[in-house]
Amino acid sequence: MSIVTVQLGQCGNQIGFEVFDALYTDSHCPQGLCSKRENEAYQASCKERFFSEEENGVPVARAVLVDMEPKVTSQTLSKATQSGRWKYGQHSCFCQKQGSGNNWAYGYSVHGPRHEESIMNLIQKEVEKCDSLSGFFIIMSMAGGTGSGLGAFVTQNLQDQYSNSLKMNQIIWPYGTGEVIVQNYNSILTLSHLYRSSDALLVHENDALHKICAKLMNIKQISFSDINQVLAHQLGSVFQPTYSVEGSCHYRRNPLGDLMENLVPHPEFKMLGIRNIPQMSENSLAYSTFTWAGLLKHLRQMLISNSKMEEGIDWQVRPPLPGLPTLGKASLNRGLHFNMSIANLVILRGKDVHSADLGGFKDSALYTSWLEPINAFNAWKTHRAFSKYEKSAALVSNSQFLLKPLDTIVGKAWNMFASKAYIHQYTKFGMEEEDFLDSFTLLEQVVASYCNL
Amino acid sequence: MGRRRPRGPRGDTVGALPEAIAALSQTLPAGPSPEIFRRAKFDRPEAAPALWQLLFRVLSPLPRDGASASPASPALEAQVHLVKSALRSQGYPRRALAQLPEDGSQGSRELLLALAWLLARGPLLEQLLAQTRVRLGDEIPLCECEALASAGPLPPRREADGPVDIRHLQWLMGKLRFQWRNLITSQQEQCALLGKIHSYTQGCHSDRSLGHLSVAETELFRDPEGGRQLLQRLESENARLEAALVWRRQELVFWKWMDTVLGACPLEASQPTFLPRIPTGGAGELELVAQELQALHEELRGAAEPRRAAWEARVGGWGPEQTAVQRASREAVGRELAALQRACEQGEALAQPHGPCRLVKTDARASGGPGLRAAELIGALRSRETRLEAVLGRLQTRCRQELTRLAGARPGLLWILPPGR
Amino acid sequence: MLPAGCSRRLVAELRDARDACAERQRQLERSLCVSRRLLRTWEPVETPAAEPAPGPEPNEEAPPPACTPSPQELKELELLTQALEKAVRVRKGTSKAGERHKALSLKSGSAAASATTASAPSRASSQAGSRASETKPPRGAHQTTVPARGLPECRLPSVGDRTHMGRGARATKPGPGLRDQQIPPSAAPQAPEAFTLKEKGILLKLPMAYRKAASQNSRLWAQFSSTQTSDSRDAATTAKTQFLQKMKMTSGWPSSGLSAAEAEAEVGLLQKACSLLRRRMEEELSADPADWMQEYHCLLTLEGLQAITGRCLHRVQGLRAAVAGQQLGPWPEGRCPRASVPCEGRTDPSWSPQLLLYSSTKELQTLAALRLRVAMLEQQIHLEKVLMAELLPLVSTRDPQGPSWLVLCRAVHSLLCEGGERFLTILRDEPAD
Amino acid sequence: MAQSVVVQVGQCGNQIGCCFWDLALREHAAVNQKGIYDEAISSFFRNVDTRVVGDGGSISKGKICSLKARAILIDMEEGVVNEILQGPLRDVFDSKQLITDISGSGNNWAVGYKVFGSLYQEQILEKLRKSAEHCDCLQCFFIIHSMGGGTGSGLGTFLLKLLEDEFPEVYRFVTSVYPSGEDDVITSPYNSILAMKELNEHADCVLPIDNQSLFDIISKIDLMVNSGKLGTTIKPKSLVTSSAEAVKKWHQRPFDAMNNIVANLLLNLTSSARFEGSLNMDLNEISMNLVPFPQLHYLVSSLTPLYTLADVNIPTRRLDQMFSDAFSKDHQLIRADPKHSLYLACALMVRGNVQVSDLRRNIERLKPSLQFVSWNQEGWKTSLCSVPPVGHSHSLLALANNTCVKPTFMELKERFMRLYKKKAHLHHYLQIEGMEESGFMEAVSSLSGLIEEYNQLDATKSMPVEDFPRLSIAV
Repeated sequence: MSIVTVQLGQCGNQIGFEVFDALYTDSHCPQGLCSKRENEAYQASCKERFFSEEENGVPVARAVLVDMEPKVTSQTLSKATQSGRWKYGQHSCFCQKQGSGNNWAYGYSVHGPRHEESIMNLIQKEVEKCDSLSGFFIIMSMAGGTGSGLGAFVTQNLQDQYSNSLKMNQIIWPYGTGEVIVQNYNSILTLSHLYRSSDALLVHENDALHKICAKLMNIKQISFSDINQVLAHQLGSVFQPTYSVEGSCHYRRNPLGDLMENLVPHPEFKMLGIRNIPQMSENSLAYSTFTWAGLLKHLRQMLISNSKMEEGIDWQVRPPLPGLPTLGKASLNRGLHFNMSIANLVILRGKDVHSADLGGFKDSALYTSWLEPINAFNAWKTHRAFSKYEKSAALVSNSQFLLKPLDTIVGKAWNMFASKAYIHQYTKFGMEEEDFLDSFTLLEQVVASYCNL
Repeated sequence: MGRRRPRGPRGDTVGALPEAIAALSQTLPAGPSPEIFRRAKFDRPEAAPALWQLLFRVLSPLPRDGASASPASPALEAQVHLVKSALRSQGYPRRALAQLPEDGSQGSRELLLALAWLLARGPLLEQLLAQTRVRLGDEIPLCECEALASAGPLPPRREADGPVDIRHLQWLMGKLRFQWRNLITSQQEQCALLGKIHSYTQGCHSDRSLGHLSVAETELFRDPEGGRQLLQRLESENARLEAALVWRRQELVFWKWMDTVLGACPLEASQPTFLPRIPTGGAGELELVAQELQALHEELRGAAEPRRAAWEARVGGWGPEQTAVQRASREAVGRELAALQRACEQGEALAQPHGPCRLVKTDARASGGPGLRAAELIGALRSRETRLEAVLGRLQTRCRQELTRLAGARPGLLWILPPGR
Repeated sequence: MLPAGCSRRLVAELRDARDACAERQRQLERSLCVSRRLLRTWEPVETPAAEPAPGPEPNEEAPPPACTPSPQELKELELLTQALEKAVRVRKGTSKAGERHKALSLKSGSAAASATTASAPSRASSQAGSRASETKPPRGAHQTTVPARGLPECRLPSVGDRTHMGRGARATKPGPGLRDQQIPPSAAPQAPEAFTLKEKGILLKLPMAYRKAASQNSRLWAQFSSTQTSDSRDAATTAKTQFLQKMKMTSGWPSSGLSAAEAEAEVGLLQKACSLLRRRMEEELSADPADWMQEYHCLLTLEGLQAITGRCLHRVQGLRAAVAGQQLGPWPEGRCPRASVPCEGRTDPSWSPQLLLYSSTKELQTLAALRLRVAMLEQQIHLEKVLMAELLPLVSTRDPQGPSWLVLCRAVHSLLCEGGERFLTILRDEPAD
Repeated sequence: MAQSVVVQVGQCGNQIGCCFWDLALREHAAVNQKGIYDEAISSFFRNVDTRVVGDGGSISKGKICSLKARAILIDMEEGVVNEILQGPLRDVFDSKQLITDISGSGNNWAVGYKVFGSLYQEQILEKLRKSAEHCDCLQCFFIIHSMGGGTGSGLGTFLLKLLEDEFPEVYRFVTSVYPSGEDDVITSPYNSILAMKELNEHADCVLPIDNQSLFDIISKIDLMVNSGKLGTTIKPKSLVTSSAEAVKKWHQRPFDAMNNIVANLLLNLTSSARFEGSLNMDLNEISMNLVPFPQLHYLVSSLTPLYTLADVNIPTRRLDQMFSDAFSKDHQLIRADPKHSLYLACALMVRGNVQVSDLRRNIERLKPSLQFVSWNQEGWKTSLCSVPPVGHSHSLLALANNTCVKPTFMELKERFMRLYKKKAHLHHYLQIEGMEESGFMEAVSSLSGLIEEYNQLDATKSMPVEDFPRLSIAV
């Protein structure tokens, strides 16, 4: 089954490129530490999912590029062509002359309706290339205007037109301190709209990715391309092929569907985050060895102590004793905070994967009281190694990890809203204060729901 | 049909009974040897296990794709358990069966009686044959009689331990929704693949009306070993069908024989009458229907009474001419309603086709020829969909009203509904 | 927390629904697996050993199904191909004048003994599947060339036929005979060539043995359904009825009893009746009567419907009484399989499947999606009713001031009014200060 | 890509504009080596086939034939414009883009606004429409003018209203040169205040520039050059100089150097919209991010490295110094001290080989020393343009919406009030048709209102940052 990616705005297009490049590179990596036959099956599975084939044999990303200004898309297209390994479809790009100017309302209410038909036609063409469509990745930043506003609009249209297909938005969560000044407004408008039209929001925090580049990858001067590569790696570690449950020699057909069924069935809990282990620079990798027990122990602690990377894990955090009441919102600002999970999915790739013991993740103390681990935990495996790591683990988690950033964004936006700052920029394009209030209401509810697990 | 045996005088020949029993045993899936039947008449214990197993096969719903997956049969004890409860729910009258030991070691005569009861009650053999039919074509059932609600073979129940949080229900409901969507996606893919296979093999079928091969037929080439098995299954089904035809001719003699078996049984003492327990689910459903009917009744009364009153006021001094027209009207409506009444009582689906259909891809231009048209079915399904949506909508509205009413009990709160679709 | 009974019931209902879905999904996956395999490249020679059966595999390390032959296998294949070509060339030389039918058959090793496997000795010894060429009697005998029954005849030559088939044979020998024409094997030896159904599907021809069995099968079904209703069966029917009665008599069965299956069926009937009546009512109410005659017609219909509904309600009463009068017998407890028989069990006039003609994949997809949609709606309506029956009383009986009432309300609203998709928010209406 | 049209009004506007076009041409020549007419060039230039007569000669792709500036030159005297038309830039303009008169506005806002406004309205509109027709996506008008004189302030602000009515969707960015305290134009306070009202009402963004600040910067550079500091040389090929005799000219015409700084501001402001970068910033993002309330659209700008920018080669300092400098008092283009005032919002537009980690590091470093309004504690907007200015490795333009502009306005108001109390020179204005004394009152109250808005914000400075009570969820 295939996934069609819609890359929106500067951020979405830059990341989209890195994602396809990472997928291609990994699936064509000769030393997957498995048999040739298996490697080929892995490759075929990855290809069916993310690439279609052109006459001359060059894989074509199943993607639609959308931006409201031409610079980034043209750069992205040419970068892919120059790679010589894969490319974007000839007619898969839609761009305009003038961006959305960081204005969510402009993206959503002006660009959206104006270009609805062209964009949806492009998407439909891409969909028609698939034998079987599992769903969509919609890659977009939350802070800007095109990614966020137009992204929300497109997602809603996808929901209307492809109601049975799955929609996963790849949300780029802005730096806590400034990229765009109105990012908090744009964010709450985006999140609240996606909560209505998307099935899952896979959140990638710029701050966390940045730290990984600095601390784990040892990059001195970090560029957006570095950050996007880490993100692409994380995404690949989840969506590259894994064995399906029933027949271990078969690759999972519909990872998107399986993932969503396991992680986001409840309408109030749609926020997902990824954690990976190990992540390190090529140099350090040469001197490292890993055991499954070690990796999983770290990964588990990363989960419960809500740390985004292997370094600086707080080992003091423990699951609470059973029977204690949940702490509610008061606990939000305390330092030592246990990150309660709703549901988790662990993906293991590499040598001796069957010997990995996942018992640590099946501990009911990790999960909210209303779900048993049997309902809340899943694991996918393949012994095909991922990227350059002999063994690696990824965790997709629906947990309280985003509670604090979300609460902060809502709080900041609310402060701005109470001062009526910047509102005129939005009302100019047909939004009303009521729309803001609706968004606040919905997100306050989400915060409260995640708090009261 | 050179195999047809010469027809003897009906049922009276000496060899008729063995022949009938042999035909029966051959028709039944994994039917025991005729010898077992004979021993069962004398209630011989060694015949019991085979008959328990037979009844289990007959009574347990089969997975649709019966041939590919024949799961290991459960332990005999479990089979006994299931047979008993299944017979109970279907209203099997004899108490003696219920009292048979659970280990399945006894009661071959009672089991023979139970089998006969099942055979006498309805078209059991026909059902079994239809269920295990070898599917050569790519089929699509026309109706949703089995719907999604019918369970496959029942797994051992893992009942919920205790009270759950309502969020747990929301979780399960959400999972179900995703399952639905994944199902649709898979099905769309299946249709796309079928379409391809059909058009690639266009003109390959010996049967002109079919034109192309089905998946199973194409698979013959892809997997010769599987093809051989398919052929074997087909041939064994043919044998069973032939046996079933023989059974039809000879069954009378079997029933006479069964009379003697029944005669050999002691009369069951007059006992405290018992009725099978109706599953709670059923009772719940009954109440729901009752409510719906009641609501409908009210609505009808609300609609009819003012119309009647208005009518009475109008017809005051009408002449005979109008009266005649009135009578004609009454008769026409009466006829229509009688049909409706019948439909309500017998549940006959109104002109809705049932059963499996073999999919055939045809040129859109080529008209005529036997068979249903997809377009017509689509139309019917669409209207059905609309009706069901309306039903669901009504139920949801009712809930909304009820909750709004209840919300009034807590002032000082703002209820912010999700924005309308 | 919901009460235990309610929890158990609802969880069980939802689980049933999910199990049913999962079962369908499994069925679909199975058939998808077959279809997908058919549409992938067909290797020229079947290597059954390398094709693991779909389904659970105990060993995680087992190779995936999308397999390519190993170098060893490829080598063997090549040997075989050479042997084949040699045989073909020889035959070609001997059959210049008359049209000779040559066939290449795919078959399994177990039955290969009868074939001329000698031409590929290395293969027969090492591989389950083998390919052999056979020389057929020139004419007279049946055109098809099935060596042993059950073996599909395959007219799919693999050797270099892509070019020859496309340009040579096909172009020079058009006409009706083409389809039955055996493909002349190529004289240009190449490595064995894989092919796809798309390229060669049109050349497949069903083996005789299969065709025979299949037509016999449909004949038998036809016969079977025609005898079902014939008069000669009256005697048997009478005998059966008598047997049932006798059985009832000897067991002291109460005459008015209703079995669970019957009760359930009756409930089902009533449900259908109810929706039928409602539909009829809506039709009637939405019509706009043009004259007094139509008005009168409408009035009569509504009154008639009211009467029928009344009768249905009466049936409900009866059913209620039967249910209430139930007692527990000495029967084992446990969940019973649903008594309802899928419609294939119905006595249909025709047993063999009818044909359903579709013209495009799109149409087929629409049809299938609609079928599924209808099934889902039915399931959803069922769940909605069950949830209503269990949850609404809870909301109305619990104390609105209680701590969990609002939580319950929100969840119930989402489940019952929004299909579990969306949720409402309850704000405290307090002045911001 | 979207295009912009520059409207240069009055002597000052045209002089700055002239510098701008010179620099823009050279910047594109440096970046675009192949001579292909690309999207970046198209944002400010048309490519015209000169062999075609009339207006039909625009070429959208391919080789560069003849570049024409997307500009309209307006002056009510002929001197400056004529000079331009005889200078090296004569080819980028043609007569259809010019509007001139010979009489001048006599340093009278009312003459510019009322007299010439109504006289030239149709002609201006026609040329604006024409220039708009040459764009496939017109995004922004850049208006360059001075506040003190008559034509720039009067006709320049008249134009704003005209643009707003005619092209409501197109942004109006105004570069306004404010008179310094010892301005030689005696009526400059009147002109400025009257113009301010128009800026308040009809501009999307105003970049106030202060002659005095420019002069100070130049003087400092001058001092540095003359002091012969180690390693300090004039760069031979950098952007600021218009010709090889830069140094000589430098001393003869200090205004050129000052104008060059303003021209550089405009180049850097638009660079992220024109060139590639890992974090683009389109022009419409500027007002979106930096203007929280419609009237508070005055953005204080600072450029670094300023001294290297001014053709002086001093050893490159640490990258981080560039960020520190942008917040220092002596790098601002008006006399203001943002560091000690309240930030409403701040944009950092970086060019060259700078990565996001450099940005993050410096923001984290500088943040504690800056004060932001309570509801916008993280009011940073950033952009990264990978093309550096010609001759440099990197540069930074900081735009601050900061209450530090308030003193400039207050000073202006004081100077206005001093004159106005005496009713000095008032009759020059009132004799113009349509000009009434109420106009002065309205203008000054408009300015007072603006100052009051800044006052209110400043008042929150001392208050502790508190969160507003949020919506209260019941469950």
